[in-house]
Amino acid sequence: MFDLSEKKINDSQLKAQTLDPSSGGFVCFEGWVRDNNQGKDVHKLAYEAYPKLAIKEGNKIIAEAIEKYDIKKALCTHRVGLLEIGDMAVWVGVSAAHRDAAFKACRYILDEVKSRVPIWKNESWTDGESGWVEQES
Amino acid sequence: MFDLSEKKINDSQLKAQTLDPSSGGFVCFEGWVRDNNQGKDVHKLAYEAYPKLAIKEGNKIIAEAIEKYDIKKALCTHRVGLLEIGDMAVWVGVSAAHRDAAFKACRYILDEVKSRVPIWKNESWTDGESGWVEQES
Amino acid sequence: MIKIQVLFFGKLKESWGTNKLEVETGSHNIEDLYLELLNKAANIPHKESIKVAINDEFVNWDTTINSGDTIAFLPPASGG
Amino acid sequence: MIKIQVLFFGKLKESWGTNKLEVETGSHNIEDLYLELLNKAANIPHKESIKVAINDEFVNWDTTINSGDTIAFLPPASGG
Repeated sequence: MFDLSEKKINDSQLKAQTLDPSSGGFVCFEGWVRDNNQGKDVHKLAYEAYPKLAIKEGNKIIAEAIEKYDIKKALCTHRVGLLEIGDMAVWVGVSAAHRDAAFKACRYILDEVKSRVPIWKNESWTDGESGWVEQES
Repeated sequence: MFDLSEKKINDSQLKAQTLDPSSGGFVCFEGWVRDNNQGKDVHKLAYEAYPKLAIKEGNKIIAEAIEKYDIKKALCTHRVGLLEIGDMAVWVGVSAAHRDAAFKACRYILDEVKSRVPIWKNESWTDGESGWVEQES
Repeated sequence: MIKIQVLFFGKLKESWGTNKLEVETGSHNIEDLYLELLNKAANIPHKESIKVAINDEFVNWDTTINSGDTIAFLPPASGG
Repeated sequence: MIKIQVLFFGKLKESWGTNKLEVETGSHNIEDLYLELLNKAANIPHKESIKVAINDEFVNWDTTINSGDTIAFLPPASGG
């Protein structure tokens, strides 16, 4: 399941929902707000989403991952609103019987979410400026 | 750092040690004792290690990962002794500025630990039998 | 003439100086509407990078628009 | 003749029925020692899959053994 969260992401809870007693492998990715990005010192950061479409597209990506790879459960939550340095921006977790499927599905969900889910990052820099950030390659 | 643990793996503590304020990406893998393996119902499981050589080889693998990929920190702990169903057998975590390096390094450490670190799995099955388990491909 | 609502996201809000417009238009599809809206834009965004949606579904540029539709213009995603 | 200690791990403990042997041997390298020890083994493990170590370091089969060495025979790892 894909979700957006206006509050701090509760990764322990997400992990507990993703673990599966018959799955030996669990892979997760966490994206954190860094104190720097593309050479600029980041002060704070906001994510804006198109919520309805984001949730629809995010769940479509998770369904694709379950279809493509032999995995049991996959969850992804993306933070929206104002974030501070050290906050978690995105969490992706996958349970699978085998590690190969778990790694590939986690990577697939992350990559597709970053490129397809309508969410935009606006950074404020320590020089007082701010701006919309283009996707990193 | 690579370590062996005779007690339950404390993944929160390991994660806290792996996170890095300048790294936006964190990937971890957890291997759990499943209730079945290769078609048999598993009752319990023991890992035996050659401790000195295991720690030496595990740390060599982590040094290789830091050399090969652009990552900040990497930790791996493998449980030894008697484990119950639902116990964590292995934890690998990697922090990096970019997701690609984090995913690749985590996978590298896991694969190399499984194939090179002198640790052996002995399973007890619900039919009362037990045996040393060959590596899964 | 039909009445529609237009939503702008991310940096496109800066191009049009708003996140929402109520528009009366004679345009029949999204591409025509976009060209019509360009004269209200402070700068001209790179069209190839923009995705479009009608009523919370991604659609193509040649999709017909109807009265009451909510049309969204979305710059490239930058989440994660 | 030299005195050495031999360690067996994993399923090799079952082949030799012990995890440790004190051995007096005339063998000069690990391969010779292994062949000598085979007549104490209940079943003959697949040599190609075995790794060998001397004094907590992986070494080759043709490595010379010295008095006081601890030699280990290791079946394929199965951790994780």
